[in-house]
This record gives sequence, C-alpha cells and structure tokens, in this order.
Amino acid sequence: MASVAQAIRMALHYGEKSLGVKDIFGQDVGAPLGGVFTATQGLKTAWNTPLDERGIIGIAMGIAMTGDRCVAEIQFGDYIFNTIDLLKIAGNTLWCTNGQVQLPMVVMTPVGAGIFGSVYHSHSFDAWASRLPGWKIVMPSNPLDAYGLMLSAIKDPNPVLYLKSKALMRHKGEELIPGEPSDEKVLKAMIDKPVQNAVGWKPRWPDLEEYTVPIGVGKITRQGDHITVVTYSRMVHLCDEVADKLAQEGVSVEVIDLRSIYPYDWSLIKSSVEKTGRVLFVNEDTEVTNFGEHLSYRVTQELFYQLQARPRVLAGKNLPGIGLSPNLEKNSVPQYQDVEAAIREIVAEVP
Amino acid sequence: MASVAQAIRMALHYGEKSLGVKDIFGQDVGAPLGGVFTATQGLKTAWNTPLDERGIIGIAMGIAMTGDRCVAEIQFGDYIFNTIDLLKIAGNTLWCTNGQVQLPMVVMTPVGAGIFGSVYHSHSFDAWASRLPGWKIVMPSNPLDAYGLMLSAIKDPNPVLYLKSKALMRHKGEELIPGEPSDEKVLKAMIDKPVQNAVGWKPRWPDLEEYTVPIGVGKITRQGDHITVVTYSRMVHLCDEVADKLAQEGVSVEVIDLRSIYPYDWSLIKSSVEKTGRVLFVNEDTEVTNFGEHLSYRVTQELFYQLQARPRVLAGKNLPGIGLSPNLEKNSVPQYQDVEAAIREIVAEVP
Amino acid sequence: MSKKSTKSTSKAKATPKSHVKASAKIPAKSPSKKNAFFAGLSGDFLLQFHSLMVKSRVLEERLIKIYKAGEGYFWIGGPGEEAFGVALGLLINKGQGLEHDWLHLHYRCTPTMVALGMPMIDAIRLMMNRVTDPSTGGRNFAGHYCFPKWNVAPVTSPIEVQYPLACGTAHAQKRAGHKTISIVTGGDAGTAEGDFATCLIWASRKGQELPVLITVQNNGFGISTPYEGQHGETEIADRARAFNIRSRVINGNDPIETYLALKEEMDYIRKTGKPSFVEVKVSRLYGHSSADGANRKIELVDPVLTFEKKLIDVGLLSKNEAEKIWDQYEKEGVAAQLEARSEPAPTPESVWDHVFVNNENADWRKF
Amino acid sequence: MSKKSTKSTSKAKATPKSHVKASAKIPAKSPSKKNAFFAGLSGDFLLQFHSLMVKSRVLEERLIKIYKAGEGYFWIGGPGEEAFGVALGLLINKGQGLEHDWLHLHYRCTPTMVALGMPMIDAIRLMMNRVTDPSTGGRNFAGHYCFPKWNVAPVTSPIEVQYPLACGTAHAQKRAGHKTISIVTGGDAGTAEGDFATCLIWASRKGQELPVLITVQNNGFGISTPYEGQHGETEIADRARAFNIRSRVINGNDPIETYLALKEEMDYIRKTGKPSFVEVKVSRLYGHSSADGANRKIELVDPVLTFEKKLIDVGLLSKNEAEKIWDQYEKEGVAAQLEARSEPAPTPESVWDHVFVNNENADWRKF
Ligand SMILES: Cc1ncc(C[n+]2csc(CCOP(=O)(O)OP(=O)(O)O)c2C)c(N)n1
Ligand SMILES: Cc1ncc(C[n+]2csc(CCOP(=O)(O)OP(=O)(O)O)c2C)c(N)n1
Ligand SMILES: [Mg+2]
Ligand SMILES: [Mg+2]
Repeated sequence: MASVAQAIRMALHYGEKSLGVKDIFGQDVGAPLGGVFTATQGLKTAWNTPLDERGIIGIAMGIAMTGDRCVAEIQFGDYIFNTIDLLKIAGNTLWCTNGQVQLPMVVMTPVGAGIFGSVYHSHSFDAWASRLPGWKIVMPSNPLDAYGLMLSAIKDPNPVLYLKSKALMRHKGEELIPGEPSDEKVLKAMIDKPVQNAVGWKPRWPDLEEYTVPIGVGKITRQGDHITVVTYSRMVHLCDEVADKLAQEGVSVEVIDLRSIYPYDWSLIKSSVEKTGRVLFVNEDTEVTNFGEHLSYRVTQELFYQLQARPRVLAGKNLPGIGLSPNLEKNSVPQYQDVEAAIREIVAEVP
Repeated sequence: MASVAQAIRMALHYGEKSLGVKDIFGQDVGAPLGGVFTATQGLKTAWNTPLDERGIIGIAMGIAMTGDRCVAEIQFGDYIFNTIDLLKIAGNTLWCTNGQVQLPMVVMTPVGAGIFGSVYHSHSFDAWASRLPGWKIVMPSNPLDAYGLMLSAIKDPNPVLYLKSKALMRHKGEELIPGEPSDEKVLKAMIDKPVQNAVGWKPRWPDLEEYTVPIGVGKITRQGDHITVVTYSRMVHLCDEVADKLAQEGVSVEVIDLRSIYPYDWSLIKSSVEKTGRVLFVNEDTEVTNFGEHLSYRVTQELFYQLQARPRVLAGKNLPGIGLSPNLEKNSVPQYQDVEAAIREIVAEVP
Repeated sequence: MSKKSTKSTSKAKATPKSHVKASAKIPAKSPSKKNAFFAGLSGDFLLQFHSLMVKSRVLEERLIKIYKAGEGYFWIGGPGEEAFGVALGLLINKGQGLEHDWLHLHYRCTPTMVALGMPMIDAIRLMMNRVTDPSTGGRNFAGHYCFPKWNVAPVTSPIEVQYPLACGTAHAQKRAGHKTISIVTGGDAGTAEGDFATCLIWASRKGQELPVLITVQNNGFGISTPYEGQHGETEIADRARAFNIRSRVINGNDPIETYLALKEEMDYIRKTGKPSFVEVKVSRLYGHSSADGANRKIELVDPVLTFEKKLIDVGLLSKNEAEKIWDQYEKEGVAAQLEARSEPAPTPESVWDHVFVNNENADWRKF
Repeated sequence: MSKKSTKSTSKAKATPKSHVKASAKIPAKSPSKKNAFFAGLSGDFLLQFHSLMVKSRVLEERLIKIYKAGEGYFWIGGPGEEAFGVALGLLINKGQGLEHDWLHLHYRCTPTMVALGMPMIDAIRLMMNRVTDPSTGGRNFAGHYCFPKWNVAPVTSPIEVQYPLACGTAHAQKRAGHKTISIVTGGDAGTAEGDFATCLIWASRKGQELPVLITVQNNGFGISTPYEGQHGETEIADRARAFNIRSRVINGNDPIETYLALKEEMDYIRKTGKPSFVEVKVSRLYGHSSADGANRKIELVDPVLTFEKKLIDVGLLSKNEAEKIWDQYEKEGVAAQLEARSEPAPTPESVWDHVFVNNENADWRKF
C-alpha cells in the first residue's frame, strides 16, 4: 500500500502528465530533497524556491492568472501565517473582478500535531482556512483520498487549499490507488528515491489512472446508530479506533470523515444526526472560534428538536502553542482517551 | 462630548504623560496628519513609520521586550492580515519562554464596515483575533469605554489588541471622560488640529484623570427580560435602537456590550440568558467560524436546558469581501432591520 | 528641457540621472529642428501622445468632480502621472494571454488604461459603482481596474502585493517563449513592504531571471509621509542594483525621456529575458486621494501642460487646437457621467455571485 | 592563513573580502612572531577562545548523541559556527536591560551562549525537554535559547522574524543613550524573507539610524537548497550597501579575523549609533539538523580543529593540553546528560501556565 506521501507524489505526477500541471514548487520541493516529507520526489516540474512564503503564494497567484496550473507548497502549515493577506486576495480575486479573473491554483501544506514537533511543527490550519471565502479546503485522512482529492484540487477552477497531516505522511491505507502496484516493495523500488547513491536516479511511475474524490463530499468510515462523530484528517483514525472498541460494548458509533472543510457535506452530517440524535465534532485546531463550533452551531439551528443531547466539540486547547514534551502535546490536542471519554459522556447524557 | 477619535487621542496623551508610553507609531500616525482618523494628532511621542505592517508589529515587539511601553497602529484592520504570524509570536512569547519574556504592547487598528469603504476598508478582525491565544482583545463602542479600555490596554502586561470601529470614529457618547471639558467646542479648540494654518500648532490638553474599564468586563446597555442580545462595537448602537423600538411594543430586550472579546465576560452573558432563555449574538465579522458561534456553542453547553429557543448568531455573510455599492454592503453586514427581524423571530420561537 | 522640468520635480530628491541619451535609440525621421528636438519622434505620434495625456487628465478631473458632487464615495487616481502612464500604455504588446504583455498596475494607472483604449465611461462606471462597471461590477473603488482582454490584472488595494504576482506571470511568459513581459507599477512608500524585496529576489535569481519590468512611481510621499526620513537608500533604484538588476532613474514628467527609456528597457527585457528596474519621478498633482481633499497642488510640475506648451512653442500644435482637444474630452466626460448615472447599481442578491467559478454555490446554508 | 581557510570555505562563493586588515585596530602587545601572527591578541585570550570553541563543539556533539540515542526529538545547532559565535559572545556588553547589548539569535547560536557563560547542562535540558530547561521549561526545540538575564531574546522557529525585533530593541537602546547595541543573527536563505529587508529599511532611515549589528551566517545552504540559483546579488552584503549601511564579508572560519572585524563594527555602531552589516562565511559542519542525519561533513573546514592546529604549531598549546580540554568537556557533557535525564518533564496540567502574565487565567471555561 502507498503511504500518504507516496499517494500525493503519484497524484502530482498524474497532474504533470495528464492535467496540465506545469509547476510544483516550494522550499526544498525540487531535487535533491523532493520535499521534507518526500511528497515531491522525482517530479518533472518540481523546483526549489527562495525561503519566502509570501513569494511562493504570490508567484502561484501570478501563474494561475495566466491559466497555467500549479501546485505550490508551504513547507509547514506553521509557516503559512505570514501569507494570510495573500490567501485572502486569492480568495477574493474572482469576486472583486465580478467573475472575470479565475485563480486555479493548489496550495498544499503539512498541518497538525502528532509528531512531537513542538510549537512550530504542530500548528493546525483548518479553522483558519474555514475563514477564507473563495477557497475550497480539503483535508484527506488516507492515501486513496489524498490521491483523489489532489486530482480534484488540480482540476478545480478555484483556489484549493490542500491540508495534509504531518503525522499521516507515512500512514498507509487499505485500498489501492487505481494503477498502484499491489506489492508496496515494488512501488517503493519504482518511486522512492534511494537513500544511498541517488545521483541520476529517476522514478519509474506506475500506470496510474484518473480517480477523483469530489470536493465537498464526506464519507462514513464507521456505521452506527447511537452517536455521530464528525471529524477529518488524522483524527479520523482515533475516532475509528474508539468506535471499534465501543462497538464491542454495544455502543454503536457512526464516524464521518468530512474530507472537505469548505464546501462541506452537510447532507451527510444532517442525515446521520437525524438518525443518532447525538453528535461530537473532533479536530485538532484550537477550540475557540473553531470550525467545529460552526458545525455544532448549525446542528443546533437545524436539528435542535431532534437532538437527544448537546452537540459537543472536542478540539485543541486554546493555548498559544503545543509544547515539545509529550506531557504537553498530549494534553493540548485530542487523544484516544479524550475521544472515548467524550463519546461515552454524550451517549450517557439523558435529555 | 468627545468623539471616539478624540477619546483615543486623550487616552494616548494620558498614556504618554502618566503611564510611561514612549512610542506611538504607525503609518501617518505622527505629524503632519496625526492618523487617518486624527486619533493621534498632537501627541508628543507619535511618529511615522515606513509603509510596512510587518515592521510595525516587529518593532513593537522589540520595544516591548525592553519593557518600554508602546502603542502601534495598523492603519486599517484590512491591512493587518500580513502580520498574523507575528501576532501569533507576540501571543506565544510568554508561553514559549515559560513565563520569562513579557510583551506589554498595544496594537490598535480600525475595523468593520459602515463607511462604504468597499473591500479593503470594511474588514472585521474580531473573529480572527479571538484565535490568538496570549492576546487580550478589546473593542469599545463609545468614547468613555474607548478611553477606559485604552488605559487598561496600556497598563496590561500582556499584548492587547485594540479594535476600533471606523464608523464610530466620529461617534459621540453620553458620558464625559473624567477631566473632559463639558463644552465640546471648547474641547475641539483645545485638541483638534485646525484645518487651516496649522503650522506650529500644539494641543492644549484638558486635565484628564485616570479612568479604566477593566478588560474582560462587559456592560448591560439595555435592561430586558425576553431576550439577551450579546454584541460589541458598532453593532451595540443598532441593537440598542432596536431594543428601544421593540420596548414600545412590550418586547423587552436586554443588550450586552461585551467590550472585550478575550477574556470575555461569561458571567454577564450567563446570568442574562438564565433570565431570558433566549439569546442572539450580533457582530460584523464573517459568519463561518465566527466568535459568536463560540459563544453560542458555550451557551448550548452550559445553558441547554434553560433555553426557550435556539441561540442565534447574526453576523456578516460568508463572502470574500464587502462591495462598494450600498446595495452590496447593506446585504453583507447586519443592518438595523436584520437585527430587528432576528430578535422578533427568536422571541416568537415556541419551544 | 529635461533638465528644467527635472529640477522642478527634484525638490523631493536629487536630480534624476538617466543613463541613456534621449536620442540614443530612435533615429531622427527627418533632420528638422522639431524632430531633433523631440528625439526624432514623429509629429503625429507626439500629438497622439499629447491627446491621450489630456484625455486622462480630463477624465481624472471628471472623477474628482463626481466625488465632490457626492456621486461617488472615494477617489484615487493618477493625475500627474500622464507622461509615464501614457508612455507605458503605448509601449504594451496589448492583448489577452501569454502571447501578450501582462500589466500589474496600482491605483494611479488611469493614464495607462486610457492609452490602452479604455473608454472614459468605464472609469466613471467604476467611480460611480454601477453594475455596468466592467472592472468590478460596482464592487470596488475608483482606479481598481481589471481588463482581462488586455492582460490588465486586477488592481488591488493592499499596497505592493502586485509585485510578487508580476514574477508569476513573467515566469509563465518566459516558459511560453513569446518574448512577452510583465510590467509592475507602484509607489515609493510601498517599497518598504517585503513584497517589493520579494519581487527583486524572484526576478533576479542567477540563471532563472524573469522578464519583468519593475517600476516605482516616486512622487515623494506616502499619504502624508514624505520620502525623506523613511529611506536609507540614496535612490530606490540602488535596491535593484544590489541584485544586479539593470536599473535607472528617469524624469516621469518628461513624456519623451520616459517613452524612450521605457522602450529601451522593454526591448532589453524582451531580448535578454532578464528584469529591468525603472524609478520614475512623478508629481502627485491632486494629493493622495479624496481623503486629503483631491485639490490641485500648484507648486508641482504639470506634465500635461508642460508638454502642451512645448508642442505649441515649436508649432506642432496651436493654442486653438489644444483647447479643442480639452473641450472635446470634457464633453465626452460629461456625457459619460450622465449615461453612467442612469445605469443601475448591482442588486443586493448579487453579493453571492462569483464567490466560486460559474456561480457554484458558496452559501453554506445551501450545502 | 586567512587566505588559506578562506579559499577552502569559498567553494560556495567568491573569496570573502574584508575591508580591514586583521591587525588594523589592535596594537601588537609584544613584537614577538606569535603575537604579530595573531594580530597581537594575547596568548591567554587565544587559549580562552579556543577552550570555548571546543566546549561548544563538544556540547553540540553531545546533543547529537542524545538525539541519536532517542533521548530527544529533534536537534539543530551550530557546530561549524564556533569561530563566529564565540567571538560574538566575547564581545557582548553582557547583562539585563537597556544598559547592555541585546541579542536576537537564531537556532545555531550555541557557541555564543557558551561564550556568554551558559552551562552545558542548560542546553541539554532544552534538548531533553526537561522542566528544568531554563529557556523554555521543556516547551520548545533544541537551540531555542532564552536568557533574559543576558538580554538573549527567545530564539524562534520562524525564519527571519528576529530581524525586525532587533530594530525594536535598538530603538529603545538608542533612546536610553547607554551606547548599547542590538545584534541579530540568521542564515543566508532566510534573507529572502521580507523581514530581512524590513530590518535594513528600519535600521537605515536617514537621520533615524539604529544601533544594530545585522549579521548573516552564510553556510551556502537552506536545508537542501544551495545558495546558487536562489540569489541574484553577488554577495548578501550588497543588499545592505544599497541602504548605505556599512557592510563587509568575512571568513567566519577564522576566529581572529572574525573577532577583530566584529569588534571594529561594534565599536563603530556604539560610536555612531548607526547600523553595520556583516556577512559571515561559515561551515554547516553537521548538515542542517537531525532531519538530514546530523552527520559530520568532512569536506568542510572545521574552524575548531584549524584554530587548534595553529595554536599547536606556534607552540601556544600542546597536543596533550588540547586533548585534556576536549576530555574535560566531554566528561562535563556526559555528567550533565545523566543529571538532566534524572530531572522531571513538565506536567500535563502546566500547559495552561504563562498564557497570560502572572498566570492570570486564560482558560475560557473558567471565565
Ligand atoms: C498594505 C497596505 N497598507 C496600508 C495601506 C493604506 N495606504 C493606501 S495608499 C498608501 C500610501 C502609498 O504610498 P506610495 O506607495 O508612495 O504610493 P502613492 O500613493 O504615493 O502613489 C497607504 C499607506 C494600503 N492600501 N495597503
Ligand atoms: C518562515 C519559515 N519558513 C520555513 C521554515 C523551515 N526551515 C527551517 S530552517 C530552514 C532553512 C534556513 O536556511 P538559512 O536561512 O540559510 O539558515 P541555516 O539553517 O542554513 O543556518 C527552513 C526553510 C522556517 N523555520 N520558517
Ligand atoms: Mg508615493
Ligand atoms: Mg544557510
């Protein structure tokens, strides 16, 4: 099975080969490194930029304005915060020009905690991103979605922000990407740059097929009747595990992998909560003015009288940073036990 | 009565004279202009910076690190978005240094719509600001609070973001600032720079007294029993007007001017909603992942079983910008009729 | 002549040097005094140039009148930048797509738009936020033009962000290989933003230089703040020289010097694929914007009247013909205002239009 | 000697020029060859300098061992920057407050911290995220030092933000009038961030210059990306020269050249209140960080061993004494690691500490 990093790499290769991508760029994105998580290794159009996030976003906007397709990377989501004015402009250009100027561009950046990266390798960006009208925001949790969402992002005529979990880069899924060799050693030999004498190395790309995950469409990863858990990215796997454990006790948890932050799959959330009457929103970003609070607010508006319990949001504590010591990180972003405790509490709540 | 701009000017003068403020700086903040809204006219320590928001925030952080007090201005909140990484650092410096390095600094910036300023003179920042742990955020709605909150901001050992409504700059209140001459013509003659031959002009400052509005403490501007409206800044006046109108029909609306976004006055909200059972949150910022959604979420958590109706948030539409044509602006941020309609709807809701 | 008007604008800074002789490139079409005097540019060309400068000036003054009459909320524009702006507009490889030049302009670019062929009424529609405004549909401020058919990128309010974008279009142009270039304009104070440095860095990387004409219109002010006291560099061009970018400072009140200099730099960029930097000294003839009154600053050199006087002095134009030109444009402006006034404003419901391409729904209530 | 080691580091760039002769400022204390050879610096001083360089090197290698043993999550530091870092540390007016110099360092500043007097164990506590870590209490990465008692501003991960901050402390220092200065350090690739330009702009405004020593440690790389291909300027110092900032490029592998150059620049800044810029050519001796393996790059000049060999050659130090110095620090490092290992980690509950000053509650649940 491909890892998320390999899946992104294959999607970008497919983009270069078949979707007109002409530039894949960012800090250390080109040779020799091919990205700090190897997600851009061996790509034909990958190149290294100056250490200048504002330049990276600005140049991407300029390229997109000409109609050329590009994928720009901000090396870590922790370092995207000096570009928010530019992200806002990219998001308002179509609107300000009354529909005249499109910016088909993809910006990808690694986000979230889970790798003991301390303050500046742990930031989330989903709540911030949900405040950027004009952008579409996606956040895959597994290699197949990572591939399918990247293809959708490249094909979309709007700017798309592709948030990839740092901690999931080596994560492998259960489903093969169409065209992916079934033996992961074979895949590795084909597309991973060897650690030793890599000079002159070229990838041999598998014969990949077009496979897209539509932006705005979520997915049920666990079926259940007692409670709905709406989450995305790294947290999907925690929630699935908890669901599996509680299932053995007869607590039936439905887990929704939202996959897109904006536009988001309201009908999937709605039908599930109408069924369960209880809902928990889980994400890693800080909890005050959090995207989960928006979803929770909407549930309260539209499903108030179907609710068996208060909708709950479990997110990162409202702290200035995530500390390096595991004691600190684990008490700052949701952990397995936190998810389990929240679900038990909501399920136990008597109206 | 002093305008909000005059109140800020007087507060800054008091800061220079009595609270150790040594630098008041930003674009066009010093002579000759004294700020695009005249809020820094005639101040001893006001000076003009390069056109560089990142520099302004960075220099403020450096000055604050030495213990010197400063007030920095970003000319319009619309142009603060290229400094969010620096604002985050200012907010996490104390935490990252385990309590060692304090940054006592005030950043003030004009925010919000209401002046037909089109896309880049209409931005709100309160929802964004509520996502900056380590900062205190204040947002006055009248001259006296503008004065009292500025003094508190200057005295606070933490970084404080002071959001001033563009549309309220000329707004006058009902209460005099301690030391303010009762005749506003006298005040004008003393502290407003004359439009004609202003060369060599110096202000004559009234003998101002120390008056502080504690950060984190809201205020009830209208007493009522049927519904609680929680708002701040420019929207306070819309809500008060609507409350006065509905009072004549026997609809009793309690209006809370929150005044501080973080920390916020939860006990005031709580006791009021416990009384009314109905609540509306009103602000100008875009509605998705909005600070009002956080407050609404909290109400749902802590007062769920006291609620007579769904808590509601009335905020700016989730658009990339606010258009210049009045038709566009008025359909983008809450207007008098929108507030009235929302209140009527919530009050009419039958559990 | 160059000297004369140079001196008068040089109160703010040292006399601009320009390292080409005005007559270096363009061969005199005839040996007559006139032509030698105007560096060999044909009389017809000079008259067309003058006419466009007048048109732009009349248009800006019309916009100011509209503001003062309370028919618009805000005015900002380029009166005083006609010599530079018209010269630039006349030198553009005009059209849509990578086979043409790209323009990343700021809010003082009316003269360039007029030279490109924008009808007066389109600036007036923008000023009066009519739905018929082709740039923004009544959504944005005066001067915020957008004309995709001429590769005129949307003018944005945030200072200096156009500079990195210009490197993006130039990158795509270089790849396309049509010898087209990107041009960026902006103010002197704005060079303090990091985005100006970003542009110099990305345009000049050794072996990966970009075909971009980087210009700064130095009018000596940022709103109320004078150039002096905010700059350590002797001239802004020195910052580009540090990156080994070919650079010069020119007198933007002289249409001939400006035209020849821009032409030379644009030829250089097309030939080499490398960037060039031009600092243009200009007059901020009506102050910053309506925010500071939009009143005429009589102490500043007026490039339109200076040039017109010259044309009259050498007999290329008569006082009478000149007056006609002003009158004709004045009439056009008045008529355009009347027409724009009668056009509709955008509808309230239209706020949701164009959040996403093809009006894909962006309202979460409808997800 | 300067030439020799210069050459060997100059693979990445042209031979650094330095516009002072090494011996220009400091008079030879004695006419002996040795002293002439070391620009008149006393033997004791040279031995102290060498000892601090060794101490910093041993400490960094200890931190790398801790990482490789899995006792730390991430390592980044300054092996290869000892000549520069120790020289800087020895020249600081050290202390807390405006009567002393301010240091805005980046994550390769261990040599400076060692020269300032930081005990080895404090770097190790940071590396092992112990609650006893005096810089961050186990909250931040290796190399992210913070020592208010010495005006060492917190090292931050985001590249280049320290540059504007240095102008802020320098502004306050200039007002206080104690002739103290701010010093900022950072890497070559980081100069592409707008914040580097911001620092040059704010430090050099005519009439409002700031007493700041702006330095760049040019090791020829940003992570995996070589200097070539990312820069249009011939040398980074040219960017400071554009702002009329006194600038020079020095060989940071030569402790003597570096010490004398920094001393001269710091004296100049104290005397004039104006900024100075120094580009320092250094070796990235163990690569970027633990992320690329933290392995010794044998092809690069080692400033510690080069200097040590010189001291031995001229007889100021014996092989034997040298070994003793290394051993002694190695022992100190091992002992410090053992001690740090036994110290507690921060508690989970402590996450809420120090969001606001004096632990004012910042948890909204408790508002
Ligand atoms: C990022 C940003 N900051 C501040 C402003 C407000 N502002 C508008 S114009 C201006 C001055 C610009 O001066 P300059 O760059 O010299 O251009 P000029 O107006 O003189 O042509 C300022 C500060 C802005 N539009 N954008
Ligand atoms: C704003 C920002 N962008 C990206 C990074 C990730 N990063 C860490 S070190 C580094 C390279 C820095 O190179 P240079 O400035 O030359 O310093 P050096 O590490 O070589 O000393 C990068 C890109 C960061 N820390 N901050
Ligand atoms: Mg200007
Ligand atoms: Mg480097």
